Amino acid sequence: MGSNLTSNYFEVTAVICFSIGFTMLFLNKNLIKKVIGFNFMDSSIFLFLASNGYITGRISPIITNGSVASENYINPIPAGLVLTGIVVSVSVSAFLLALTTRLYLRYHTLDLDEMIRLSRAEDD
Amino acid sequence: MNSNISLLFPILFPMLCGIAVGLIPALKDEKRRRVFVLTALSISFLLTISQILLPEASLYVCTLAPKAEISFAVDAVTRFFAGLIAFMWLMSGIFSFEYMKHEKNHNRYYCFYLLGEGAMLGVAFAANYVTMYLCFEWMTLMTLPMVLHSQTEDALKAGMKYLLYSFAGAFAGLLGIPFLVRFGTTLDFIPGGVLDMTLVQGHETLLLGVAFAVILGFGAKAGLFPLHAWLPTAHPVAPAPASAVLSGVITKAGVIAIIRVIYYQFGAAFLRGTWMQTALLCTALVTIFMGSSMAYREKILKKRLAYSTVSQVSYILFGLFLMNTTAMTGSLLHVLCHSVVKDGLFLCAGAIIYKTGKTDVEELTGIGKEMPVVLWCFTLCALALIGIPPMCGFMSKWYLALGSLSSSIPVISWLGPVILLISALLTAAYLLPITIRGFFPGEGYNYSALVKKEPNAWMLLPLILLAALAAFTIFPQPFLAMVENVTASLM
Amino acid sequence: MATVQNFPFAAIMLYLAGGVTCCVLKPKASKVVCLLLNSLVTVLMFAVLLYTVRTGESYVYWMGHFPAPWGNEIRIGPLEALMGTAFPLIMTLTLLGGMEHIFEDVEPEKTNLYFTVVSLLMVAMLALIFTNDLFTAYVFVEINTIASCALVMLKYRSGRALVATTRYMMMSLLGSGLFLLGIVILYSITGHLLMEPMARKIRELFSTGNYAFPLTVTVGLFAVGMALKSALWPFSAWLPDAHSSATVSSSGILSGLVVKSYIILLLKIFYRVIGIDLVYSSGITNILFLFGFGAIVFGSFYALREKDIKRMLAYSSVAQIGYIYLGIGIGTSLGAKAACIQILVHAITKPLLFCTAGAFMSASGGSRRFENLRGAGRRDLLSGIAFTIGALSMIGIPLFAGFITKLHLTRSLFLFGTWKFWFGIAALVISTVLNTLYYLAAVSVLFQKVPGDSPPVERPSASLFYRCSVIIFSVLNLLYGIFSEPVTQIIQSGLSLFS
Amino acid sequence: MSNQFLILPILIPLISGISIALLPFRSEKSRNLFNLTAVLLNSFVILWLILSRPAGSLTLLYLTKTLPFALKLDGLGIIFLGLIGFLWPVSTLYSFEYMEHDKNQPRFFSFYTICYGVTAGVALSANPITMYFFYELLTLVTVPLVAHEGDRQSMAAVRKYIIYSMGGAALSLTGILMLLSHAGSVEFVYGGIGQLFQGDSFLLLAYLLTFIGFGVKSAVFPLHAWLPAAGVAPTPVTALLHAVAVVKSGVFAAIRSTYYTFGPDLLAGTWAQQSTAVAAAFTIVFGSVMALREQHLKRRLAYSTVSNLSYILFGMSLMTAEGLVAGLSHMLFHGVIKITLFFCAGTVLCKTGRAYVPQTTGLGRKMPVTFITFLISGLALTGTPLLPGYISKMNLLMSAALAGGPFAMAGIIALLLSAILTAAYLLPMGIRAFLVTPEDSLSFTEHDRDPGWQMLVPFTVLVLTMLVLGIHAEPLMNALESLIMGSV
Repeated sequence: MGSNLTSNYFEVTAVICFSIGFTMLFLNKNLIKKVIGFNFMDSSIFLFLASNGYITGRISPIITNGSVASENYINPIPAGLVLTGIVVSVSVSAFLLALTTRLYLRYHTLDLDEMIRLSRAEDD
Repeated sequence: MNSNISLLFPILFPMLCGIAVGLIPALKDEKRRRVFVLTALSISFLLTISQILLPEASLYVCTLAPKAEISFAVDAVTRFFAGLIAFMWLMSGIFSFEYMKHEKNHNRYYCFYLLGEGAMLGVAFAANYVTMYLCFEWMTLMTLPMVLHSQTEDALKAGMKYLLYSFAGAFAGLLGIPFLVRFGTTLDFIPGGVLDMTLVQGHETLLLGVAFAVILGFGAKAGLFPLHAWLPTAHPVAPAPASAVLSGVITKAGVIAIIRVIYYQFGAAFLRGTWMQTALLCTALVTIFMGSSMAYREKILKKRLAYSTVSQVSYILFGLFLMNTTAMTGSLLHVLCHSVVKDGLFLCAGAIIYKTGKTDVEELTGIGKEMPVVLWCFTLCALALIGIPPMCGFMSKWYLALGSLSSSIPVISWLGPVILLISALLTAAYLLPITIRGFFPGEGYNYSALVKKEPNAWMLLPLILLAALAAFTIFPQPFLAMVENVTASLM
Repeated sequence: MATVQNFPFAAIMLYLAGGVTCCVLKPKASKVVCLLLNSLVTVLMFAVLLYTVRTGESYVYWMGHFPAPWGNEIRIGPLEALMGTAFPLIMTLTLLGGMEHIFEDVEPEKTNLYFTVVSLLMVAMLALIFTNDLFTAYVFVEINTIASCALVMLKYRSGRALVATTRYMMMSLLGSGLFLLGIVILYSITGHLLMEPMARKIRELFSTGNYAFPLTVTVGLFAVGMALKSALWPFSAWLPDAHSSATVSSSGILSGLVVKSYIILLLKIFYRVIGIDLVYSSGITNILFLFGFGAIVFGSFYALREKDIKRMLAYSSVAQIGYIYLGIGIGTSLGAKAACIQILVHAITKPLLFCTAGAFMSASGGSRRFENLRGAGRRDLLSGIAFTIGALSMIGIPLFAGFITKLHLTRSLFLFGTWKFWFGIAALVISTVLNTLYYLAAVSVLFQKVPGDSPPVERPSASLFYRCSVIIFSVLNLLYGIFSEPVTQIIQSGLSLFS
Repeated sequence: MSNQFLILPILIPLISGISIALLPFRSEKSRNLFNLTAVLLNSFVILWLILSRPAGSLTLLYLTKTLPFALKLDGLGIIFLGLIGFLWPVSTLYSFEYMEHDKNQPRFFSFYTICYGVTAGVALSANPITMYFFYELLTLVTVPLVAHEGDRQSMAAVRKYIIYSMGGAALSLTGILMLLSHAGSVEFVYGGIGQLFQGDSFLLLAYLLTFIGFGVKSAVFPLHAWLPAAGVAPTPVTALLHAVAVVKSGVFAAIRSTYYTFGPDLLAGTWAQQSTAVAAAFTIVFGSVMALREQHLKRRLAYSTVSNLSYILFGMSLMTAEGLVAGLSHMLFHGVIKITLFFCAGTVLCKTGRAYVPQTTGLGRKMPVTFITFLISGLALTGTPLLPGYISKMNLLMSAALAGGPFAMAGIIALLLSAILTAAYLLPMGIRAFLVTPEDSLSFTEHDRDPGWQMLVPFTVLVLTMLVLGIHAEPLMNALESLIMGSV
């Protein structure tokens, strides 16, 4: 168990960051902190994904001096996936922030529980 | 066994007259009603006597359901009991004309009185278990209004107690039918029993238990120990002629049922010598002793007589449970003696209450001076009940003691006569003081305020007749012959 | 390659085009475009259904010309085709049912955006049903989340809808985060993203026995992720607010379809990626069974205490989702079949109940509380009868759709002796009793004779759209209750071809 | 005679029930007339069907490939149909006068008549699933009848009624499906569906679940609480539904599942039979004891129904043909007797507003016909000879004695105990009513008198049937015998 931890340290850091982001998103009351937590969680996964593609001793997959043999390049697919992942998380964060501003304009608070109480009172 | 329709007449005739008395407005008038009831009672008496004297006859009426036929027949037991029933009904009927003047709604009383007689005769004439059970239940329902007659709160309570106890007894009796259907061949009454021994093989204890329950159930009507509590409360509450009939005759319905169950259904051979017989004998003895001791302590005259009924009927049951001829003769004789005597005693009590309104035994000092004839009849009947030689009680107790001694049951054979003797002494203790205080009031009694309160002829006639009959054993031959043909057919 | 085979891909593309055109058109025109589009896709997918049932096997469709390990592909079998037809059909009917409410609730000039969001939602759901690639599944899961949150949010000037949307968004982001983590771990182990090659790799690993722990973790991640998104009981705090504060048709769509698309994806992952036997041995199904049981008990219990008709229906959705997971959790193919039947039955019944609830609200002054809805059933007789049919089907009276689920679920429960048998029986008894209590209470309130208004006070929502949608829904309910045999056959063959 | 007509006894009441609610009748009288003619027509159709006895089963539709929805008229169905066919018109006539000044009558009478069709459906169903369908529909149709008053008390009663019935229904469905997963053919056939091997504990558990499910409606001990609570409903409802139709359909379903699905030879001697026998025997005594303690008249009769239903269940649990015949005879007789008792209680309640037993002392003088009927039916229920109760009780005792075994003995003792208790809680009241104690006579008002003809006719009809059944029950018993034996 010990040896795995030290050898693939990329994955370990990624999972730790993921859990931090997850708890921030889950437990925080403040909406902005929740959005930050979400972004932190997503970027940690992309770190995990990108580090998967890295093969030591090889160069980035940009053809420089015309050699197309795949042995001397690292695996480009995870990088491609990370791109789509980033697009998705950006659009979601944009949507969340728009919601937060609309709610702030209406309830003048960023605390989710406060908002719930106010909206319930307003409704009955 | 020719089946003739006339068998139904003694049962249906009194019922129809009862309904007529109850419903026809014309009979509201005192005089016309008295004539109608008298004729009804005497005709039913004659009809019953006519049916009894005919040779063996049976009549199938209808089937309620598979295995549940209604049929009547005349056999030795019917001959013995039916006549007694009709005669007793006639006697207290005659007495009641005068007595009812102090009571209200006479028509309702006479209606249920006659209906009760019909049902009672039904029990005597029944030819199978189901018919007997049917008449047994309807007899309870018909006699209930007589107990409820005065409509006071405690009459109501006593009536309900009477109803529930006799229904409990009847339902215990109902328990016999399914087991007899399973283990026996038929539900009809066949002397010697109907049990099919091959079927009974492994189930003796179960069947004995059932028989015990059934006998205790029917014993309820006869005031046998566990279910006797209703008798001392219900009988005194009814008007005197009704309680005379209740005590004297209706308890005998229980006796008929027990005879039928022991000798005509389960069979004496099957029951003799078993643990169940000893158990039954013990209950009978307990009831005898307990009845007399309670009667001795009781202050109200009619309650005292009711307790004495409890103990006297157990004399009869004790004889039946012994299951040998001499004991059987003794118990049947005691049936006759007890009916006659207890009727007489209750009618005397009725006459005393009717004339003087005194119900308590202490109040009866010097009654003999005011009503000498009534108290003389009371004394004669009392002597018969105690068992002084010339009177009928002596002979039946004599046969009972002989039967018990000759039976080979270990303890009971000698314990039985001892208890009979003690109970006879107790009977003397609770009956004779009334006569003594009645005739010899002692010095405190002022003879100047003495006024003759003799009841009129209608009341005196049955009293005198019954008192005379109480000595029937002086010429025992006809009665012994009657008892003889019953015991011959059974043993 | 019959022409029918590329209808599914065409359907997704059509919806995309429809979504784009709707946001430029005026509301009236976008309504027409959206309805036409939906009915067209229903017809196309029905053709695909007939094709797959006739051939009896599921085919793979390459998008772009690259073969398996590189190119992206979708896979369509009888079960996917059945779901593919059912989803647009129910979408059309729900839109028809709630049309007035859409034009009332959403801002006047923004209603065309509503139809854009609806089309995007359909794109995401169809993609989830057909996709054969895990990462594409993730992308469309995210699109699905955004579109469904938009659906909830589009309630004009209602603060409550906004708050509900945020809570809904937060919770489902948690779910998709876990889902993505699961995909990434699987990718790092197997090196593939397409389901078939990944499944082959996993079977080798499973036979050799190494990577056992990471595999169970990924199964757990997928299950919890999807449970979060499909509001299984412990994670269902957001559903009542979201489904009750949205407009009538969107709450119908949300509880009827959106929640089900995630469950179908989960089933596909269990069957196709990880292999159903590994899933059963990993024990995750027992946990799902317990969560399902909890959902049924607590969902029905809360619904019983609810005073507001839409929240009551939302809580009853929580309970019905519990039924689906109970089916999956039983751990036999019979159980999975019962789960799929429940997906369809609930999809038919719940939108009907929401649309009729909307009609009652408009018939009694827009209030949602039961005491103001008294006698609404009398005022609007058609929706009253439709609501009663929906309620009877939910209770599970024979001849109605609900009974078919109960029938198959009870049959699949007969693993005598295991604790699941007793829990299952208890769940059935409790849910029947509680369902009857709160649905009959609702029906009796709706049909109560209110002394005040003998003639129908409010003009009942007499629009043609609403009437025919409610009638078609009720007839569909009764038909499914009586002739459920062919559909069960399709589900059975679909499940066998699933892996 | 083709068996298409089997659907009629279900359709006629259904259509007429709905039309009663919807058609605008000129007056109450014309609606009552329509209702009575519809019910009578349906009874004649039933009579005609019983006489012509169509063979074979009519399959309406296929729920799933192996589960048809079918109707069939066999021996047991005839008995139950005969009972409801005879009693429904009588009670509809009775309810016209009872519901005279009630506000929402159309709703009451429409559901009342629909219920007739659904109960006929229970009797006619040919396989467990169809019977289950009508059984559950019966609960739903009776809910508005029980909740007719609409006050808080009847709402609580309805809630309890729903909880018990629906819970029971779910259990019985599980039992039936467990059975069907094992058995091949689905049709009811006397002696049980074939190829079920003895003592398989899975099937015994299935039987127990169905028994509990149907036990709810037949008010076995732990599941009986809803019946007395449903006493708050108007008397025609409690009389017909909770003394005859609903509870009898529970018992009918239990008999169907014991004798016609699982089969007595599978169950005889197993722990399943023993548990049913114990439950039935205990309820017999429990019901009578509770009835004796209860002072409210209708609740007392409800508890007595609880105990009498277990008479039938006890007969059934003997697993012998005689036991079944005895149970069914009690089902018929109890139906007739109990409905009369409820009618008398209802008349007293509706005419004089007295609901408690102590208040009725001396009332017999003012309402002689009602209280004579009450006394006669009380005697019949206690089992006095010459009245029907005696015959079924005697048969039950005989079949129990023949079956033998410790549980049968316990049953016999329970039956006798309960007979005494029945006497204790019915007869004193009947007799006290005729004895006017002084202080009671002044508490009567002028309108304490006998009801109108619409109530008296049912009384006389029912008393006459009782007397006829009591005196001459032999043809009926033989008919029961032949019907059960599967000659049909």
